Amino acid sequence: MDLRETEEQRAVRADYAQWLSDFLPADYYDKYADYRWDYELRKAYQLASFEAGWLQPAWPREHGGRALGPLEALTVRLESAMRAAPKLPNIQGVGVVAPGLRSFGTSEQQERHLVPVLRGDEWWALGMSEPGAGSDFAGLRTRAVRDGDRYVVNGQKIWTTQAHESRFATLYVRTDPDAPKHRGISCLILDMESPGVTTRPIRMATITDETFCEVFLDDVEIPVTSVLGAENEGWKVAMSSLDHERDMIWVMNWVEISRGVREVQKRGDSLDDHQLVELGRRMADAEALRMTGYRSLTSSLRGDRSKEFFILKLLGSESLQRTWELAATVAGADGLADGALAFERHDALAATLYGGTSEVQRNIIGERVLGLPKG
Amino acid sequence: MDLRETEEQRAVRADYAQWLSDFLPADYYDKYADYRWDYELRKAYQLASFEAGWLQPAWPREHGGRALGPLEALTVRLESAMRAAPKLPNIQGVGVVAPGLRSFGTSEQQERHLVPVLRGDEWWALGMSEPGAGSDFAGLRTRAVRDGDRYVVNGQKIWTTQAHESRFATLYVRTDPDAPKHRGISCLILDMESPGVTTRPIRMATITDETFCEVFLDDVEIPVTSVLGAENEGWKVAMSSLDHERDMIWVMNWVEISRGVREVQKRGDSLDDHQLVELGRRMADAEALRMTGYRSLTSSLRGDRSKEFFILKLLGSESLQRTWELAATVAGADGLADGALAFERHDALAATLYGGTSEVQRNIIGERVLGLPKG
Amino acid sequence: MDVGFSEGQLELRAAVRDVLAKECPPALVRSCLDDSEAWRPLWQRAVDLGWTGLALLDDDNGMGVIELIAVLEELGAAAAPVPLLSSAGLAAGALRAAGPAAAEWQQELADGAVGALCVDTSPGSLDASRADLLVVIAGGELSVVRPGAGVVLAPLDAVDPSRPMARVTVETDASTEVVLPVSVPAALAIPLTATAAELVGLATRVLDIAVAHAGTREQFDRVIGSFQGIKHRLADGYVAIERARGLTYAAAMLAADPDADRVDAWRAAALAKAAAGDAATETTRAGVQVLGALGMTWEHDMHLYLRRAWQLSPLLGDSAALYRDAASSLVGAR
Amino acid sequence: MDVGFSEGQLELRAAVRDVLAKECPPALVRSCLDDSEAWRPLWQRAVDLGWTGLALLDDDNGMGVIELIAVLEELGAAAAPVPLLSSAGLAAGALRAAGPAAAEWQQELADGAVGALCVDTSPGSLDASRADLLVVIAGGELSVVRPGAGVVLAPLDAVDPSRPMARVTVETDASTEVVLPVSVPAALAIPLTATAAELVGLATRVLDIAVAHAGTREQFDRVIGSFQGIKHRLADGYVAIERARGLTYAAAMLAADPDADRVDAWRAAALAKAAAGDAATETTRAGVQVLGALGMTWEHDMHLYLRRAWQLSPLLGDSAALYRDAASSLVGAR
Repeated sequence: MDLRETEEQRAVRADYAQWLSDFLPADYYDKYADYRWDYELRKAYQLASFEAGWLQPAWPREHGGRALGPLEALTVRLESAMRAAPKLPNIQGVGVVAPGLRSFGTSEQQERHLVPVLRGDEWWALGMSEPGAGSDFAGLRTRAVRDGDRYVVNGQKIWTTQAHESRFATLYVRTDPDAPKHRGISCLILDMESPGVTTRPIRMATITDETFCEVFLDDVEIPVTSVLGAENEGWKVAMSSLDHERDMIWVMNWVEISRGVREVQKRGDSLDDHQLVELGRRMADAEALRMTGYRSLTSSLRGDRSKEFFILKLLGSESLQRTWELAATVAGADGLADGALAFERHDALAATLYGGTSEVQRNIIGERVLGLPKG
Repeated sequence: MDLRETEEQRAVRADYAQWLSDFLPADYYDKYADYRWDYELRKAYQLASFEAGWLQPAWPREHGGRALGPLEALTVRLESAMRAAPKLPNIQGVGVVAPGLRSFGTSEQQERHLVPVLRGDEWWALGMSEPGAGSDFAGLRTRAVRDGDRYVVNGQKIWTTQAHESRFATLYVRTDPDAPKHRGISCLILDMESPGVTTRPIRMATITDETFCEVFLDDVEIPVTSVLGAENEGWKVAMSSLDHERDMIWVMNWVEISRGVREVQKRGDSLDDHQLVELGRRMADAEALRMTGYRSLTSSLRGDRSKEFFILKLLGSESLQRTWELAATVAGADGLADGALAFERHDALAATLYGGTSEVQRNIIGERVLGLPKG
Repeated sequence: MDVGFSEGQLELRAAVRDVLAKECPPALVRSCLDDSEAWRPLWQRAVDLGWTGLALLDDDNGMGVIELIAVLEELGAAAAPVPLLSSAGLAAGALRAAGPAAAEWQQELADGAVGALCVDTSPGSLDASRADLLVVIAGGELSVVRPGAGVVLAPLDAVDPSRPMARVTVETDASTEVVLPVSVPAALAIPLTATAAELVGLATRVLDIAVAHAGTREQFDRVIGSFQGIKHRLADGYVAIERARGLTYAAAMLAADPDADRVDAWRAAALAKAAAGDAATETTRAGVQVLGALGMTWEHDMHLYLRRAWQLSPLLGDSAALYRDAASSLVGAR
Repeated sequence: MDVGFSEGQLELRAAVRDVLAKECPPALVRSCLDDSEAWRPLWQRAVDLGWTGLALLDDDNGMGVIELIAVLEELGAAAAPVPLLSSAGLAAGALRAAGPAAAEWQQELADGAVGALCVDTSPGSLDASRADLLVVIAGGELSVVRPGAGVVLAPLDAVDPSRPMARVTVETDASTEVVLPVSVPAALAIPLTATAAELVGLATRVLDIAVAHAGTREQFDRVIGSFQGIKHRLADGYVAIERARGLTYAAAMLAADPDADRVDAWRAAALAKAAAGDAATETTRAGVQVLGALGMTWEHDMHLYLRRAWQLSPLLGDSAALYRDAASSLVGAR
């Protein structure tokens, strides 16, 4: 057990840091609050990352990586997070869709889709939630009826992030209505330009770069070659997708917690003991999250099923919420003039919802880790 | 809405305070930690209270009261609590059994039992919990089979406070095994000296004045005249009993919270901001509990069903636990030498269990107050 | 002793509730987020209906502190975008502590002028940008100042523009009408209590919304409110609200009692505001959680309450600060 | 970088676990509550098995900080009533910060002497009444003192007499063997981390007990662990434990890294101990709640863990104080 980096790890991290520093505008950190919303910069960052092999460092060169080991790759991800690298504009494309394509996609699907999504040329949405199926994903009702070499799809998705800006979506549909709920689901690659697809953005309560949409599907035709994974095996694709999402989320949470902690630290002298205690708690959360991420990866590398993985989402999202509550509290009246802070605090409320609510996470921990029976 | 006392209320409270002060030994408050365990004093207090009409102030003279109004009676209870009057040695006798006898008892039962329990001459236990039926009271299995003018009872009770010192118990038994769970229960008055009753005290982890017992019932014969309430209407008696218990508990909780708050206050200067915040929270709890008690009573007096009543147990017991945690924390190493403090802290852990666990209380609030469906 | 509203108070409260149900729908609040004048018609109604008369805080004539909190609970529940809290609760509440010498400004507020309160130890003055008169507490003195030259406002309305706050700086050339000695704790008792009442009303409505959603929304073939994860959190929300409500009533009764110790009254008010801030913060947070993504949308009303809760929670001290101050006043250490 | 135990560490840990399973049943712990000598046979075993060799804190030879915390997790899980934490974790951990000059006392501890640590800023010394040597940190200096004349112990064992604490006063006539300069944060890093490891082990066992009960006890015709009220609380307990465990490992790795900044190492240790105190306090509280009245009895083991958790939580600073100190060291304000 040793946190010290190997020479190689140190070198990789230094390489990345240098590359990032060369890439970023000189005033990036001074004007972070503005650059946060600079889509052109964020797009350019994704493309440059892809080309330099920093986008998915463990993957081969042609897929935006440099074939690093998993620990080295995580180190780069955390370094990127710690340095507040620009947020990928369509983050689920790189973090969720691309790994899904690599795991479940046919060679044709990979050939067609992987590079565009990784470069950011084509955005993707995740078509999971429905009006009646949120936490209860297996309760989805969107129907796909096979008709020769295509499916005809009818139904509705909701809370589909960035659907209106996406070229494709992983669309989860019911292909076998007679099978047990989670056995009759398939994942289809939906071309968002197909006839019958209507997308309506939902206005959010605050500014956001991850607009939710409703997606209506009326007799949408999707070729059977667009099944991702096998027919009726969408549950497996979805579970893998959620795992990738959570693996992405905890690092995002860690960045945001660390940033919130720094916001609080800035007020240094004015913090009273009570606020310092809370600050200490959040510092502990951030470090615990990072360590749990490493421990989870270590377990996986050793071939153990990682129990640690299951707490990352809950610990990260709950802490994120508390961190920005604390930041708002210590800002006091100043905070009421600070739109960026208000956004962070509000945005953090969603963290305990997306990627599986905290209630679902507690069920998962109680059942899968502790072995308690379902309710 | 007016917290000011009427002349009568002030006079009653002053009368009681004077009486209490005359009754107590001169060094009572200096040596409270010792007197806390002085059973002779506590017994004498109960008897004197009965005779002076302060035991159940709203009841008539012959039942240990002085026919005060409900608000005046509550004022006396709180004054007694605030002045840390000696704890009744068999508190459920006065607080739970006696009201039950008055509500459900036949005139013969009242004649026989009321005065002895109020004077403290005969102690009572509440025979509710069973090894398989704790929170799930309606799941009780102790069987009573009618045989002429008596029942023959077999089964077991557990966590029966002070059973080994009690002369009687309210014993809940199943008299109709075919009825829905809560419809086949009766409440019997059990003479603990009956053949077939075996009582085994359970050693508790710390010193306690409310020892739990197991009670084994082997072919115990109980005359049918000992049914309290009607046959198969024990559920109603039990619910009323629980209400009385909770009504007694919140005042006890309030005393203990207030006492814990004073313990913390004593450390005055050494408290840091964080501890002061926690102290403020507990001060707020104590006052909120008192106000909620008054509000609950006010609703009842106005003929409304009191929704406030349902939160008293949860608010009181959870706060009590936190109060003694705080007291232990601020005491630091000193606390590790303080057996009395350790006892209070440990004893407070039971507060969220007896009289209905916090989980049960949250269900009650969710279902009965907020109208959410059962799980 | 009577810990319940009188018939008259209940009638007043019901009347206010009826008016707000008709004339202050969430759509009005929403429109006030980007229209800084949209509050005026409702305010005019409040004046016409005599609600501003509460600024007299006349406990003997049915328009006192108890009536004020009964009415403010309803305004909080509606997230009403009008300055009744700031006029009758904050400004008039502070003025009352200055005694009869301040009566003329209370009368002005009762007649419909908009008042705001600025306290030097707590930046952020509610409705200052809408105010006709500012009650300023600084250095242990209370002064009445007119907005205009010498009064500089810096907006603090990024969270809740529907009822904006501002940081107020009063310069030497400001138009000051009177300076009176005042006990600061005494001057803050009613303002804290009034703020608590709005927050309690707000939290109550938020819980109602969350409970209604939890009682109908189904997942896993069950109404989600039947899951203890949701049910228990809402139950805890209810406890938090009733805890705060009891403290608010206690504080109001002490504030209305001329014989009560002023520090006791302030301490009760501080605990009430702290508890109400906790209740509002926690129920809005729980509300978003129960509503799920719906609670993050513009169309759903939840964000209106969330903004208001976040705006009011730091007012006159956040919960932790108030708990701390109340405790240290009792400990007598600082 | 490798955030996992090595094969050798896992074997050591498993060996310790096996010994404790056989030779340190809860009955032994219970007997130590009223027999102040009952710990000795197990301690002799620990010496014979070489566990006390951990006091050398020799990271290069397989008996270092990482091995120490691996072993202490197991001792915590068994609530073992022996002074390994105080000898190898607290006393030796502090001695190591004094450098090679302190090696001879580390060797004495490695050979089986019982050590205890007394810190002036944190009254309460674990196992002081059993100690052969006392490591005293006061006024920025570390001294080694022998119990006896001039060393006065006041017992602090009302909570957990099975492994007692005492308040130690060292008078001028005490037998002091050496006085060395020491950096206080550096001297406390291993003691804090070691205490955290015992607490994490303890909390883990408590959660196991609670989960086992919740998975078999039925009420309302269901296993109670299927109710979210119970399930979610136990899940939160698991999160609290793993949060603390990760921090403890991080702190251990920093403590073992000779190039790490000493203040960073101390801060990591403080956060680990704070988190571990939280985890132990909360899981024992949850454990009693899940067990119900059974958890309040003498016969059930829960009180053994509860006592230990309450005893260790204030050691070297309670959780709030440690969070506060860690934060303020980073803020640099105080």
